[in-house]
Parts: sequence; structure tokens; C-alpha cells
Amino acid sequence: MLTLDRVTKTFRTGTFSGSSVTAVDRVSFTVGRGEVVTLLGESGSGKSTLGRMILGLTPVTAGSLTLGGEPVRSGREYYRRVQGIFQDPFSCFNPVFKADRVFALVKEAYYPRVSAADWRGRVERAVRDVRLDPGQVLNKYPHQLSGGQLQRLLIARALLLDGLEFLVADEITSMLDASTRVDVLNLLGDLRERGLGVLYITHDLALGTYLAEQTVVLRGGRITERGATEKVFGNPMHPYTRHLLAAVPRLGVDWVDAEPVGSCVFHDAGAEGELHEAEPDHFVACAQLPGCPGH
Amino acid sequence: MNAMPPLGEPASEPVATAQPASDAGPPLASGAAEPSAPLSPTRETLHYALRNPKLLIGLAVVLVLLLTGLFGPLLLDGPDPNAYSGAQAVGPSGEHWFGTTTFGQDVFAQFVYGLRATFLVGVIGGGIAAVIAMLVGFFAGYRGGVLDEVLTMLTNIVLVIPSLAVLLIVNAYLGVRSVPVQGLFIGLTSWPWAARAIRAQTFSLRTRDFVDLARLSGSRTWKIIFREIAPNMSSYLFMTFILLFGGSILIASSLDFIGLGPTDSVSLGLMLQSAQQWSALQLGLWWWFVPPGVGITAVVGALYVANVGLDEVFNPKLRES
Amino acid sequence: MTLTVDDLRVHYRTLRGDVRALDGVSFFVDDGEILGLVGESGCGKTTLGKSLIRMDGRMRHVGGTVTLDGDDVPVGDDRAMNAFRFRRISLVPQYSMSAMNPTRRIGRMIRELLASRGASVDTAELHRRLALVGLKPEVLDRYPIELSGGMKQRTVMVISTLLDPSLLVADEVTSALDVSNQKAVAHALVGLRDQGLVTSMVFITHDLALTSHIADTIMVMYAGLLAEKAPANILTSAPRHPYTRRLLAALPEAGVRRSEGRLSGIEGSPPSLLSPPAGCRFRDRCPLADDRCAEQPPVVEVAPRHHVACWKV
Amino acid sequence: MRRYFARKLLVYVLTFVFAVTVNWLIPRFMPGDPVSAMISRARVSQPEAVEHMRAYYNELFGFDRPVWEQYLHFWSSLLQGDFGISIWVFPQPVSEIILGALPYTLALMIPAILLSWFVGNWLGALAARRKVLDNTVLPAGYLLTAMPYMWIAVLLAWVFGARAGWFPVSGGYSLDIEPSWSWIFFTDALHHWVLPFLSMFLVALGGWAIGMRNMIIYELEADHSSYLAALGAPQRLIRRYAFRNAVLPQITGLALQLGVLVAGALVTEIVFNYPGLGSLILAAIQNRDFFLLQGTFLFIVIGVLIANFVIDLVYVIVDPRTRTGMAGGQS
Repeated sequence: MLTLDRVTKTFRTGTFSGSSVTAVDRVSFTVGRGEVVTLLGESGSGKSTLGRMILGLTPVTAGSLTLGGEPVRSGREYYRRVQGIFQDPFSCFNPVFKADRVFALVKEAYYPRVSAADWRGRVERAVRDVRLDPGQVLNKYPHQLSGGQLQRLLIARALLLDGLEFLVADEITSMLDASTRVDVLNLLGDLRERGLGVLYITHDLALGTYLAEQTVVLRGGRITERGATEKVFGNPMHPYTRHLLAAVPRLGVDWVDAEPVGSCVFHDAGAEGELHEAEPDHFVACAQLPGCPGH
Repeated sequence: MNAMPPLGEPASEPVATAQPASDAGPPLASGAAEPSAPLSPTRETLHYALRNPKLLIGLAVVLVLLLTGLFGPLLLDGPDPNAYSGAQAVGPSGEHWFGTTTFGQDVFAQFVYGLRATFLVGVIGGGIAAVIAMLVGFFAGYRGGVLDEVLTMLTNIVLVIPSLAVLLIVNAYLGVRSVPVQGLFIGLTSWPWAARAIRAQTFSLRTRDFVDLARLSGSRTWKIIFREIAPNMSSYLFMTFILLFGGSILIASSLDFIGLGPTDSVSLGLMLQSAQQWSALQLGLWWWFVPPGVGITAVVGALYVANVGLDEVFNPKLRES
Repeated sequence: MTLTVDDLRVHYRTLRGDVRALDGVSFFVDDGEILGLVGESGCGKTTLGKSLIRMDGRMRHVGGTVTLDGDDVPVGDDRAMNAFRFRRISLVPQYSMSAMNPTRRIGRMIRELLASRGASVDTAELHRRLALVGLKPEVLDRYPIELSGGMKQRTVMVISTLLDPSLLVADEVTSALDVSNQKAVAHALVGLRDQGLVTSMVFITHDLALTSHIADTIMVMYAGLLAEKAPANILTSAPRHPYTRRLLAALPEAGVRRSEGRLSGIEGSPPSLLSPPAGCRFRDRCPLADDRCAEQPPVVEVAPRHHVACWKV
Repeated sequence: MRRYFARKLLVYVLTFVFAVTVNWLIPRFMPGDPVSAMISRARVSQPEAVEHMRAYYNELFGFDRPVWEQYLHFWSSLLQGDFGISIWVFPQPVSEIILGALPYTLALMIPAILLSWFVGNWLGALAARRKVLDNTVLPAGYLLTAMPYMWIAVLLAWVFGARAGWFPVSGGYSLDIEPSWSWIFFTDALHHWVLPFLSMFLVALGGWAIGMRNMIIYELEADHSSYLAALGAPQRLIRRYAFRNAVLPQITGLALQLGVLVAGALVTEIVFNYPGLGSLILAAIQNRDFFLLQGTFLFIVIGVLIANFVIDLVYVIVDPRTRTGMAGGQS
């Protein structure tokens, strides 16, 4: 289980200057085993920073981030349990090497003793698990494969690790074509059956709701609303969530104007970063709502 | 002298970039349906390299001069290029291909030995500068933060100081009297522009996701730099080395000409210096000062031209025109 | 009838041969119509957009004609196209964020650009148009670097439409934006048409749902060819081409849960356009394909203003 | 903008400190007793001068004192303008000798650098426009930049001086004329100036032309050029915009190339026996006049730093982004 407790990240804007920017501000939530949680936010919401902190690629400024009770740290042992997949599949593969090098790196780091033949078998199995034909994708250069194929290879790479507990998927479908996007999402959903926890980071509301039981809406580094997906989107309470929902273009549904977000006075979560529980499994940060500590 | 190459920092990004899955480019689509198997990056590069006249001509000229420097001395009569071997101040002839100096030294003998010194100082100076530039550029660009600030500051300081002036002082006091030592000091002073360029490249590469992916495979900093980032800019590093190589040759020739050259050997710059010192100009001994100048210009010019060819080979944007 | 494109063929020169990015596309756009052009990467939609205003160096006009308001548009002749550019056909490019010269103040750039086309700046009108997209006149005294991404995007929209073109090509203008900005930009584009600043528009995007909100007609392209073209509501509610149908079926909608109904994408990938296979190009991925599909299906008007290229409709 | 200048100034100050420190440090790395080593290597005939040197070296280096005191002492005499006494033209102060040579070097270098920059950029811009020019300017440019400065100087001296006899090949003025503010001196000096100027000008020209050509081509491929072209702007306008943008990196390039250009000026002077800093350096080396050499070194460093600062000022005036970049809106 991944637990975030008042996780905060501040970046200094210059090496020698004192000013700083808070990218993530006291964010708390948990992701259980076999659970998919969507982290929804627009650009600048801090969602990718949060993902990078979970992966140990960016240090946490304050708060605690634990996986199964142990604090997050970068390093070989941690990455046996936690892996990530990123937005741009073409950027994830070093263009001067063949695409299967991502598998070779895993072998080198974690399974140096496994025989080549045995390893090849494992790779082919993982590749088939992501519904690719090993003969078509192995031994090729990244530019010879499509974005969808590359993204699946990255999922296969994560599957090679036996001890994998958690996967961060940061915008993994935003550069894919509509016709392959949903297939990659389905693969991500299937990981749940393997007992993995998945944090699916996206700006696309429709994709987010498709996959996850739980949704966290992030804005300006803070959580505005979180809870069960059907509650957050079936009964959005925070003006920002409503605004987002209204802005998303939907087939066959007219665009309606939501109330302007600008009028929303943020409930300053205070030192505790607590949200107001509007109904069971549905938490909101909004001073406008009755029952909110800031009301 | 031209420590800074005429090309400057390349305007175009030579780093190999994969075509993103956008609709912007030609739809060279992916996939199994491709009739002719696409070439691997290495094979593709070779394909263009063998069809690039600039690269081929440049390399051919360098190669011919290199072979002359390597094997020319073996064809000579004696081991001493400065030996007084014949009539004084005679023009080119069958016996003395490049004529003789006012002292009766064979200019061709000096030329072939001088080529050796020229290549040696290029390799040593260019090599040392390239190593320093890579270390500074890679670590400043990859680590960022305070290390970057400090290294960048250092780079800028060494960049601003005219390297020839520093070399003058160093050579004058310490009496640098052999080609390798000369190369060493040239290397120590001519790396900054290359370090800046490599830093900028590294800086843009380190945000690529494959660097993060390597970290997620437990790779450490040095391994990421040399196994992920460096291979991506190998063409760029090679081109940088060529420019540093040419730059070292030019600086060395200037030092030689001022009278701070190696005392234990012959170099093309020293030939120019003695031609100047002993009034070859006024005496009309053109065969004394033309060959060394042609030699330096040919080596450096051919390297530059080959470099432009390489840029065209590695940079798909420049291929078409 | 504003724009008529007839059997347009444009190839990309590459080292491995010509890529047939547009392989005979015909359609029309009416006065006041917004045509949404959708398709996957490599389907030829951007090539089509570029062909209508300015081909890049690697593109070659192989055949077909384009007419605008009855005049022949010389798409393959870069020089002759200048008469049409800006005045009659204009562009809001994909690269709006970097479309303005970084070392010129925006106002001066506009002045110089207009002067070079023999037009002068009507300051009051310029201010009015900036206000239409929510920009203050002060942006004219700014350098592009001083504007935010969204402001640059809107500034470019204003510049591109200053000469009231008949046709505006908007190429992926919303793809880099957040959903809330996306909506604002989409509304602004429709506003340009409603105000009569542009007569009609080709809106190129990969986002079918977004297009359905602003386009009157949607045209779906596949592998360099037209697959289906229909009024927006018909195309999204009653598509006829199997590709359109599968594409719509692959789109998750806000609120739809995977546990409730598992969607699936389209297996396989589009054919290479270096030497496209004979017959219907969707054949390999089409569940309905049979022997007849070995022959290329013609574009047929199956209902008024509804065109489909499929044997199975 | 203030930050920009503060940073630049910091670099220059540190550079100066670094240069002075190198100057102070290197004699201390000489093997053995540096004072006697230097005196024995110096070719001094006058016993008076030898005595003076020994006294001066001992005073200057002050080896009996702690190192930090030696260092501070070095600085304090430097800041008083004391660069030492020349051995070569004993007992003239080094600073005086350098100031006497400086005008010649500046008269050679400044016009050569500026003119080659302007003409080179102009040629490069033309080359980017016409294929024919491109095919001639580019190879010629590479040939020129690959030439050692002194060699092209020797060639020019040979062809236009020794063979054709059009220009003198030695000195800054004729031996029978005294330097003065007279028309005769001026024309005579100008006559001597032409060949050294031309050789510096030619070598530098190639690099600027190539750089400009490449930058313009890059700018013409940039999005803002495509946008103008898509709106039917004439090539003239697109080129003008590209040129302006392409000039900016060339200004930075000028700062980066200064060291190289100075080095070129020094060896060119030596070829023509031109009475500037280059000839001073040669004389200093030949006569083992270390004070003169060190003084010249510091003068060159100071000159390059000043020139760098001037280029920074120009850059801020020409490029709006340096002015607004810091305060501008974040996207």
C-alpha cells in the first residue's frame, strides 16, 4: 500500500535566490494493492511532480511517502517494487539502441544470473502478456515501432520484475492515437488482477474515469476533491471539478457553461491539509460547502 | 590559433531525435506492413557517409597527409630533418623536392617530420581538451544545481582569458620544449567552448524519459552519462573533437612562430618561424614558407570540411539541401 | 460553394521513395461552414492542411485541383500561391507558440507584415479584434516572450484573420492546451466565423469529441484517403464507415467505467503509404472485409451530404 | 537585467583575479631558485641591470615572507600601476613601453575585427540567399579560417610587398620618419598598416561568413519564418527578420572569438615587424624580459575583459529578450 501524508514539494527558482515555488502542497491519499487510482489535473497542477516523487526521481520536501510502511527512496531495491511509465514513448527509448535494450537493462540490474535462453523466454512471455507478437517487436529500433507498441513494451518491462508492487503511469496514453489508446488502458486495468497498485496520472477526464475506482483531482498542487470515481464525477462538489467536467468535450452532449472557478475561495487546508468529508468516500476542499471547516 | 571553430555551437540540434507520433512529418508509418526493412541508425549513417563528398574529400586529404607524416620520414636518407644535406637556398628540384633552406637543409625532410609534430599536437591537445570538456560538460549538464553553477563559472573564466596569452606565459617560464608537453598545455586551455556546447547538449538530453527509465533500472549517474547520454551525442562529441584537433594545430603553430615551439623537433610552425627569422621573404625563398603553411591549412581545412560533411550525415535536416 | 478540392494528390519525397500522403481526396466546404478534419497520425490530415496554404520543401503536388470561390488555387506553385495567402486563405498553425518572431514587438511585426502585403493597419479595428479574443491592446507593445502560451495562441488567431480570409486552416490548435483553455479557443474560432471575419474554416484535429462541438461537418481520413464525411451530428450518432464506427467505439466517455463495459481499440496499424496496398486500405483491420474489398471503394453519397468510401454501406 | 550584468561582472572580476594569480603563480613553479634562474636566462649585458633585477625580483617575490603576504604584495604593486622595469630597454618601466605599443595594436585590431565582422556577416547573408554564392563563399570561408594568421600574412607580404613592391613589409612607419601628428606620418603609417590589416581581416572574414550563413539558414527554417511565409510575406521581409535574429548569436560569437583574434593580431604583427604588443612579446621572449611579458599578458587580459563588457552592453541593446526575459510574463 502506498501512503502519501501531507506530501509537499517546493522548488527553488534559482540556485542563489531565495524565492521558491510550491508545486505540490500537503497532498494525502493512499493507493491499496490491486487498486487503480486516477490523479487528474491540468498542466501546472503538480501531478507529474507527485508521480516523480513516488518514483524517487524527485526528492520530497516535506511530508511522508511510504510504500508498505517503508519510506520511498531511489535505488535498485526500491525499483524492484515500484516502476514508472511516462508520457512520450519515443522519449523513453534511447534512439541509438534497439528497443529491447530496456529489457536488457532490467536483466543486468536484477537478474544477472538468469541464462540468456531463460531470459529470452521471460521477455517473450511478458511481451505476449501485453498482446504483442515478439517476432514483430523484438530486435527492432524504436523508430520502427509505433507509439502504442512502445508503450506496451514499457508495460512488459515492468512485468519482468517479480516483486513489482506499484506502477506509476504518467500520461501514458496522451500521445497515442485514439484507436490504440483504450487498449493500453485496458492493459493497465488488467494489472489490478495481478495485485498491483496503479497510479494513473492524466489530464483527460474521460480516460481517468474509465479506469479507476478512486479519483484524486489536483489543482495548483493541492487536492480539491477526491473519493470514489462515481461520486466525484456523479456528484462533483468543488466548483473546479464541475468546471472541468463542463469543459470536457463529450460526444452528443452540449457544452454547458459551468460557474466560473475564479469565484471559488479555496479552503486553505491549513497545516493539516485536511479535506472535508462531504459524504462517505468523498472528500472536498471548498469553503463554500456547508460542513467545511472554512465555511 | 582558431581555438574556437568557425562553426561555433551548431545551430541545429545534432542529437538523434526520434520522430514523435505526430502528424507533422511524412507518414512513414510504422509497423509490420513496411515493405523494405528500415535501416538501423548505424547502417543509415554509413549510407550517407559514403555518399557525402565533403566528408570523403576532407578525410582523403587528412589521410594522405597523415600517411605522408607517418611514412615520409622512412623514405628519407637520414634521421635528422635538420641535417645540412646539400646546396644552400636552391629551389625545388628532383633531388630536393621542396628545395633547401639558406643553410642547405632539405625543406621536404622538415615538412614530413613537421607533419608528424602537427598531427601529434592535434591528437594530444585535442584529446586532452575533449576529455576535460566532456567531464565538465557532462557533469555540469547532468547534475545541474550548484555543481553546474561552479563549473559554468569556471568555464566562462577560462573562456574569456585569451588562451594564447596564457600559453605564452606558461611556455616562457616553464620552457615547454617538446611536442607532447606543448599539446598538454594547449589541451588544458582550449576546452571551454567545447565544455559549454557539451553541457548544453547534456542539459537537453537529461530531461529525456530514457534517462529516468535508466534510473528506474537502478543505474547510477556515471553509468547514465556514459551509457545513455554519451552514445546519443557520439556524433556531436566526435565533431567537437575534430574541431579541437584543428584548433590545437593552429594554436601550436602560433606558439612555434612566436618562438615558443618545441626545441627538440621540427614542426610546420617552426619552419615558418625560421623562414621568417632568416628573411626567406626578402630573399624570395618561397619554397621555404609556402609548404608549411599549405600543410597546416590543408590539415585544418580538410578537417573542417570533413566536419561539415559529418554534420550533414548525422543531421537529417541538412541532408536534403 | 467556397472551397472545392478535387482528387488532390500530394506526395512526400523521402529517401526511400515517395510517400503518398494524400492519394486522391475530394471534398467541398460551403460558405460559412466549419469542416472538422479528423484522423490518426499519418492519415494525411496535416498534409491536406499544408497543401491548402503552403507546402513544405519535401511536398510535391502530383495531381488534382483546388478551387476557392470559383478561382483555381495553384497549390503546387509556391510563388503564385502568395496572392491567395493571408488575403483569401490563412492559417492558424500548430506551432502558434513559436510563430511570432521573438525579437520584434508584436505590433511592429503586424505592421510590417501588413505593409508587405500592401495593407495598412486599422488600429481601432485591430484593438477591437484583440478584445474579441480577450486581449488588451497592450500586447502590441510586447515581445512574444512576454505573453503566456494561451495569449500567444489568441494573438496568432487575430493576426491570421486580419485580412478577413475566405478560408481559415486551423491545424491542431487545441492539442497543446488544457481542457478549459481548449474550450475557450474552440469558442473563439467559432466566434471568428460567426462575426464574419472568416468565411469558412478547416479545423484539423485528432480529437473527434472536440470537433463535434464546433464543426458543422466532420471528415474522417484514413491512410491518405477520405473515409467518411457527414454533418457532425450524423457522423457521431450514425456513422456508416466501419473505421468511423470502431473509432467512436474506442473513445471512453466521461463517466463510462471499464468495469461496466470494456471498450476495445482497433487492432493493427495503418498501411505504409510508401507503397499502399491495392483495394480498401482499412481492409486488414476491418471486421467486415471480404473479397470485394480488394478493390478500392469509391466515395459515394449515401445520404444528402453524407459521403462514405466503403463497399459495405 | 541588473542580474545579467551582475553575473557578467562577477565572471570578469574572477577572470581578472585568475589571470593575476596565474601571473603570480607561474614564476614560482620554475625549478630551482627562480631569481637566479631568471637572471641567468636573461640576456643582460649591463651589470647595473643585473643588480637591479636581483634587487627587484627579491623585492617583488619576497620569498622570505609568508606566501599570502607575497600574494598581497603582488596585488598592491599591481594596483599602483607598477608592472616592473623592463630588462630589454632598461630602465624603462614596463607600463610605459606597453602604452607606447598599444596604439599600433589597437589601430590594427579594432578595424580588422569590426570590418571583418560586418563584411563577413554580409557575405554570409548573401551566401544563404544564392546557391552560386554559397558554393563560392563557403569553400573560400573554410580555406580562410583554416589558415594560420601568420601564414596568410607571410603570403601577402611576399606577393604585395616583396614581389609587387606596393606596400612595405616591415615596421609601422618608415625608419626616416619620426612619429608625430603630421599628415606625412599619417599617410606613411597607413601605407604600412594596409597589409597587416588585410591579413587579419581576411582570416577572420571566413569564420563570420560561415557562421552567418548557417545561422540564417537555421532561422529561415524556424517556425516564425514558416508563419510569415504561410501568410504570403515576401522573401525580403522573411530574410530581414531572419538576418536580425541571426546577428544576435554572431555578437556573442564576437565575444567568444576575441581571444583568438587577439592571438591573430600578435602573430601578424610579428610577421610585419609592426611595433605593437605582438612585437613586444617577441622581443620580451627573445630577451627573456619576463616583466615585459607578464605586463603585456595582463594588458591583453584587461583589454579582452573590457571588450567583452562592451559587447555585453551592445547585446542588451540589440536583443530585447535580455531586457524583458527576466521580468517578462511566465507562460
